[in-house]
Amino acid sequence: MVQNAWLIPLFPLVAYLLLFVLGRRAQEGIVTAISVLAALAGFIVSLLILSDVHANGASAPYVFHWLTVGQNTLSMGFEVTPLNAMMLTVVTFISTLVLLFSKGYLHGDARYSVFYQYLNLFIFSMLGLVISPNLLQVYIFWELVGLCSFLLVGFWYFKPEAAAAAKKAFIVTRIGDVGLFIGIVLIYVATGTFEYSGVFEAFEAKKFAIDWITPDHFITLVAILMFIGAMGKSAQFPLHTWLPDAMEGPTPVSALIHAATMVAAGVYLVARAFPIFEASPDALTVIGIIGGITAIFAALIGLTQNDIKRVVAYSTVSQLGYMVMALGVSAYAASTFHLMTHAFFKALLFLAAGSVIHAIHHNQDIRFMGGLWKKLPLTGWTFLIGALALSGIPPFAGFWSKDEILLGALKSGNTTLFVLGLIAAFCTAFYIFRVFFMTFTGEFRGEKEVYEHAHESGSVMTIPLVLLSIMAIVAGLLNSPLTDHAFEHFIFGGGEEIGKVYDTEWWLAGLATVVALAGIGLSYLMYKSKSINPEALANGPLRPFYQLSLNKFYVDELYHVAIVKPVVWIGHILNFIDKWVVDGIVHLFGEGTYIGSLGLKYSQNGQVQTYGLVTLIGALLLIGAAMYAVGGVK
Amino acid sequence: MMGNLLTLIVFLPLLGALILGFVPRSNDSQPKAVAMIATLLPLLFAGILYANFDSGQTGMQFTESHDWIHIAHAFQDKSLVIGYSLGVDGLSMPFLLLTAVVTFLGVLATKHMHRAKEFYIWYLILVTGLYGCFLSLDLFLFFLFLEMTLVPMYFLIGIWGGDRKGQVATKFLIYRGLASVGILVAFVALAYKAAMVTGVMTMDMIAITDAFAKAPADVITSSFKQGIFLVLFLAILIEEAFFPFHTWLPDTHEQAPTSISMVVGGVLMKIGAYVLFRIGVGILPDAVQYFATLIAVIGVINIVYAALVAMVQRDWRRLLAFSAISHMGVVLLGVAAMNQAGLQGGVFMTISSGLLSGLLFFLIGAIKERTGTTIIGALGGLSKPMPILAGFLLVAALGSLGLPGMSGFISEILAFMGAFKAFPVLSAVGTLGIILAAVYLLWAMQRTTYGPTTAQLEGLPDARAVEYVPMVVLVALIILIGVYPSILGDLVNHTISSYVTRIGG
Amino acid sequence: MLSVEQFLTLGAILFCIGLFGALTKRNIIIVLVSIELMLNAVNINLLTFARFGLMPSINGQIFTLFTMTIAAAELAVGLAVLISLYRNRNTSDVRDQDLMKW
Amino acid sequence: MNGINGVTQLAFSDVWRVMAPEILLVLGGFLILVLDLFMNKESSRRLSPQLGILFLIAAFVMTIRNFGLVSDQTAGGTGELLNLSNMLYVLDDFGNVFKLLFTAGTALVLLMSIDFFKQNPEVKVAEYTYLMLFATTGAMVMASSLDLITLFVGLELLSISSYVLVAMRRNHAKSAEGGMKYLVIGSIASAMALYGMSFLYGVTGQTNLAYGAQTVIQMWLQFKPLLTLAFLLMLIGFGVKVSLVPFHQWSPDTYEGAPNPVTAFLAVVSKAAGFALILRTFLWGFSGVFGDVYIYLVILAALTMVVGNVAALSQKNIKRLLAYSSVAQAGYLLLPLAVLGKGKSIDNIWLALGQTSFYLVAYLFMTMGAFAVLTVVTRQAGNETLEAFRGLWKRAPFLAVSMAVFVLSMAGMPLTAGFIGKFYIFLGTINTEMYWLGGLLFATSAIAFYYYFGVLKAMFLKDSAVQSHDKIQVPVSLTVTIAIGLIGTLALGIFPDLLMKFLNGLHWFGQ
Repeated sequence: MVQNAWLIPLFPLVAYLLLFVLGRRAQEGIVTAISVLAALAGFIVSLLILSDVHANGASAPYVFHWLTVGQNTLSMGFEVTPLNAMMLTVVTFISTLVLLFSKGYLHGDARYSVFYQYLNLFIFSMLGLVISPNLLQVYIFWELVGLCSFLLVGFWYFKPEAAAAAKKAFIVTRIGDVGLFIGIVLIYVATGTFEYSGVFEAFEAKKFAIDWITPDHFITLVAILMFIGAMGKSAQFPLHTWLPDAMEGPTPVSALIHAATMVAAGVYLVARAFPIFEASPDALTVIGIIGGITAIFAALIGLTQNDIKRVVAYSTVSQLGYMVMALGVSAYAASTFHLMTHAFFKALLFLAAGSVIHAIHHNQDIRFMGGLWKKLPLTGWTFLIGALALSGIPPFAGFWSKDEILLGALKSGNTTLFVLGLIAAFCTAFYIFRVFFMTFTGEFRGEKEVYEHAHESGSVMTIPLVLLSIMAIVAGLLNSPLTDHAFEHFIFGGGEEIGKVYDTEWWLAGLATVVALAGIGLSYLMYKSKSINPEALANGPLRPFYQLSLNKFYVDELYHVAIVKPVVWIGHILNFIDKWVVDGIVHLFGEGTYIGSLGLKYSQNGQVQTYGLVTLIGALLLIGAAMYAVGGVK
Repeated sequence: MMGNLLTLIVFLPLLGALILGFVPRSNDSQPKAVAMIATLLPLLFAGILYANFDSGQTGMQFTESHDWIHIAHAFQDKSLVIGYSLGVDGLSMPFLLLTAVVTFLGVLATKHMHRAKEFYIWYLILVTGLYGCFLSLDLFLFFLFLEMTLVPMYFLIGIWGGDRKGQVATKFLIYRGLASVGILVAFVALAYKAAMVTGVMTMDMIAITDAFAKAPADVITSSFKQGIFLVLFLAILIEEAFFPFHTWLPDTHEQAPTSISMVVGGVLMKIGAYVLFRIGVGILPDAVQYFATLIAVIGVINIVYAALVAMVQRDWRRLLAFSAISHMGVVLLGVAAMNQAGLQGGVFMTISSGLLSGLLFFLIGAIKERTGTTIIGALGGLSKPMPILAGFLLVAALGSLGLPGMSGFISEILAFMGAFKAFPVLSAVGTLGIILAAVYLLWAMQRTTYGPTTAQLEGLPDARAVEYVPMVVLVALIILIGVYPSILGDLVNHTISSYVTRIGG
Repeated sequence: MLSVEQFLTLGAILFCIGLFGALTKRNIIIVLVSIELMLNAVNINLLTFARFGLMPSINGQIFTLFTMTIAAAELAVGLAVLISLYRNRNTSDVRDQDLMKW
Repeated sequence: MNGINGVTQLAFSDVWRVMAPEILLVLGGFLILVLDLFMNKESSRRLSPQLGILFLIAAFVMTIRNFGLVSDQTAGGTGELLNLSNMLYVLDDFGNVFKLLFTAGTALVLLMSIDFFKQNPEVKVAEYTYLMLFATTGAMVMASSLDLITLFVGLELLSISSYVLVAMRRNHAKSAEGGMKYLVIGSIASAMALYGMSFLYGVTGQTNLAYGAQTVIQMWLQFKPLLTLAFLLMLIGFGVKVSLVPFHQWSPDTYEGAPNPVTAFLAVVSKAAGFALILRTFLWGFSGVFGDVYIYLVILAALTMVVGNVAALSQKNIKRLLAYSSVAQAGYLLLPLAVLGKGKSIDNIWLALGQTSFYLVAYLFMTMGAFAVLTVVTRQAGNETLEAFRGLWKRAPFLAVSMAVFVLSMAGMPLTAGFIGKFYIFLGTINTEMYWLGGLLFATSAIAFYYYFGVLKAMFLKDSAVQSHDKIQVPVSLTVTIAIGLIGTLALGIFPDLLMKFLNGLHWFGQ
């Protein structure tokens, strides 16, 4: 079965090409059918592969020659490992549902078919990235993923904010990509190959064809460079700014980006290339710290946002922080596990949010929502499940994975990270339920008639919600003590452990749960029972913190002043130099020659005796020089 | 039948020009037809050559050579024999194909204009010059064709150019005239030194290359090589429009008509790079290595400087000119590395930049034709009235900023794979260009096609049927190279490795 | 007995005077005469060398004869040109002859 | 024939063998003179030019025959140079080549003149014609005599005749003024050259260059200053004739004042004669010590190339423009001789002679053609500025294209004779490793693009200023001249071997 893995990315690609050929006027039904079927086929195949891998373990990569460079050859191909088998399944599963959901959400849009083209391309790129057997191919699909996010975020191109967000997404991630670019190029220079296997061996042996740096420093350098790439894609601080803005895109896209495709790529890369990072403790420390900071930082911002999607978006950033932190403390299994569970409940949350937004005519501000539980019960339930999973309340998926991460942080001795994680968990629980309460409970605060017309949308949108919420409930059990950590054993492919694994500490689980419940409780008091007045707090003692959080710690502004403006100014200055100095000198020469020419012209004054005089002077100079030269001046 | 295919390729356009000379001036459609045939046939022949080309071998193929001029006593009592000799090898084949494609599409891209007959006459003469440059195996012949491009360009800009045409045409003329001085000095000096080794005076590239390859150090001193290389390199900097000798390029692109911009950016500009590979790397490899750091530094300066300047341009055509300069900077970086990957990347980048410039200038020309402007600020929301053109513009921009799956990426990564081996730090600085490219290209592209559509841009016509040809062909090639680079790599691989083995790199 | 140097000096002086006259005099006739003077200075040189030179030979004197003839011819043409100038411009001043400049 | 000095008996056959072309021209000249006395005005006007051309052609043929003589002599004969009264006057291929140039050039000039006579009835055709013939004879003498005396006589014969020719148009102020200027500067120059010659004679004790050369070598160390002075004075004197900077200022005015055909004559024949003289004198008289004096030639050549081209940049009067361009050309023409100072072997000399001759031939074709076109265009427009050429492409495509070819050839663009000529000269500079000089040669040409393309711009880019869009009537004589120029320029540009092969086979100095 494994040798047919290439089919999985092929399906969406074929779908994409089909839609492309059909053109933008194609029937909505046909478009959806093609796409969903392709994704579904992919899902089925990946399930088969999953079982195959479960049975027979990983397989050697299948490669074919791509380009010859002198003696070396660059190759493309695919491979299947437990990790990417898992990823394939998750991605295809979520993609299928998102594609289905979009039918309802995008219904009637002029560029409906184009949207599906982009989505298919997006899925194809992500799958291609996942099954790549070498870093070059990873980078190629890595960039394609970025492209698709650019296209989809900027899907409503006529909205300036959308265009800006798309550009921002592409450029910020590209800054990270360049890090990755340098990283893999250096790896090639040092090891002469892009293949994972070859690279890992070289890093094992620490023998590099590079002389300007010691092996250990080289490993750290490369690891950090590659991690910068991951930071860009997985929106780690300080490259996180693009992700919330990416909310400008249609909600299904957000679901896809946040759950399965875009942001998962970063974490996946670090996980896939873990041996490289493992070889450098310093790099791991950096990763851990970055992850921790991101987790808490995003959580703090999430507390005060009013756009329902933005809150969820910041929760994504924070959860990604968790995963990265986990990798930083080499809790490999925990991280990948969280990657999976998070995919489910985050997709769920987004689609639920999308359903809400869809129901009340694309208003996203929770301050103008409320009491929607009566109108959208199903959405309400599913959102609640997602929220509980996110906050890490047992037995929901989030609980198990998050617990593992905290455990890893604690056991690895990074108490600070552990504490950060706990605080973040508290905030998470708080803000997600803040959203829940403000959206579904209390009185509706928008226009009346909107509320009247609000209703649960069709089955295409509800079915995905249901399926996802089921996953959000059960997925966690895969790696619970109850199932004897089946997931771990699977990920390790029966081989020796990657990273570190610890036995579950029940007291820790309890603590985490308590913290989460505390968060929920607080938000209940503030937004349901109103026994604490948020405004009072916001404008009272906590005002500075409130402002800080509300304005996302002014990171965007900082970047604008510190980076964007200066660069543009340099550009202007250089342009000025180019025009007036570089080209100026050229023109100076030209003008100079011409003026000289005029001089010669007007020295021609028509007086024959002047001519004679000039001739004489020339003659005398020549003769004088000559006489001086031959020393004949007797 | 292969016998004199190259001659046909070179001189068919000239023949076309001659025929046009007898077409009545009033007529307007005939000239275009003639020009199309006169550029299409060479394209076909080039295709035939490509089909029969044996990429497995290093040497020249399809060669034809006849003695042309005998100059007595040129070297001691020997006479210099200048040959009319043409040939193709792995290095020149890509350039040949590039020329064939771009020049043909250039004709297609030419809109109805006044004095059409003269336009095509000059255009065809220019095309002959271009083909000659890439196909001639004799340095004299090469120089002759190089000079031959000057006159037509002067008229093409001077008659059909923009508001500053006269000034810019002269600028172009003098700039490149001076560049060719350096080239000629270097060429003849090389020929004489080679003659001292072999005792036979010739300007045949191959002979000179071999002579230098096996020359004892006391006959051809390294200081001589370095001196000559510096002269040549200076000329290349001008030919190739590298900082600080680049100012003719933005002006030219700004003023020249669309099809000429395509040819300049697509082919004419690449002659310098070809010389750098063929003569610089081919004949004076150790000199190149000696100055590697200098070359790399200049390359990086160009990458970053041009990118930063491009960022603040108001006119699409100037922006594209600077982005081309920035891309060619990568070529210098790759060459400086003097290893397989670097050089191959250099060639890739040259070709890819040629194709992309061709495409971009065509698109901008098409937009100008409709909107009447190329000022980025004056455009906006074109996706609505002309989705097809906007889509192609998007593709072109992405290709140009090095998106994988298109020719730009593979060129960049190959060049950097080479460069990082030799100059880690410089290359790291050079990667800034990758980010900046994204910044200015996306900005310009979005500013043009995204956002709300202004009133006067509403309802403009989208791409015409004939316009699909250039766009589709170029995009197809760009993506083909990007997805399956071997199609280009296998051609150049052997020639390049023969160079690399010579320097033991 | 005069020495070679003295003859040569005389020649040189005459030559310079002639040159000076040719470049400064306003009247074309004088200019022509000055030019004659230069040529005759040369004649003195030639004769000196023919008589007192390192290897005296008759060639110098022959040369002188040719020079004189040519000088005469030159002067004749000069006057002819002068006449046609005068016809056209009614002046024989060199400084007025600047119809053609830059 | 023995004895260094004194008069020697000459068999007429010797004279005939050695100087047939010269004799022919002199006879022709006198014949026309005499006929003019007896014929009525009209027929004389009609006949004289034809006769002149006829005699020139005859001389041309005679010269071609002389090539045969030389090769017989070198191959079968005594092997020594064919000469009169030991080396006073020699017959070698160097002279022959130049004689071909002179006769052909003058013939073309007379061809152009036929139209000029029609336009200016006041010109005395017969005078004009035989003066041309005598001038050409003078040029020939300069090309092939080895004695200072004869060289000087030849020089003056040429100069004096040309003074008259310039001032030919009696009631034409500019013409007379040009003549006067040429005469004054020219005479001063002759005086200087003569002064120099006197010193050369003084040191060597003889006027013959062939024998003088040895003495120069012997005396060099002892009388270095004096000989250098002699060299320089002669260089200056000749330099004025070929208008090297800074001795060039007379030429723009004279060129402007002279009638077009005469200007062409000055630009081509007179200049070529000057170079013949320079080569003769310095390659024979100073061949032994050339290594010590060539640097002054280099300086003058560089100066001439730069100033000539730069001065032309701002020139709007087409005739003056061509004058400056011909100044620049003089600079190029001096290079082959100049670089000889660093030449290692005798082969360099042959190379240099080949270069000079080739370039002169190319120069002949393009200049003649250019002046022929110029004549037509300026007359139709009524002024001599660039404006006259505006929109010529529309009015007279043939003229425009031919002019374009000539101008491009002067600018040294490929596929024209001018390009090959420049490249040929360029080879010499690199061969002697004077790279900067070679660079300067082409760099100045690049600057020259500015004004040469200015002409093209006027013809092709601008629209006509002259309202009369009627076809220009081109007289037959001029059409022929233009055609010859066109064919020559292109033929030599595309198949240079036509001339190269011929030059290659020559026995320049009878060796």
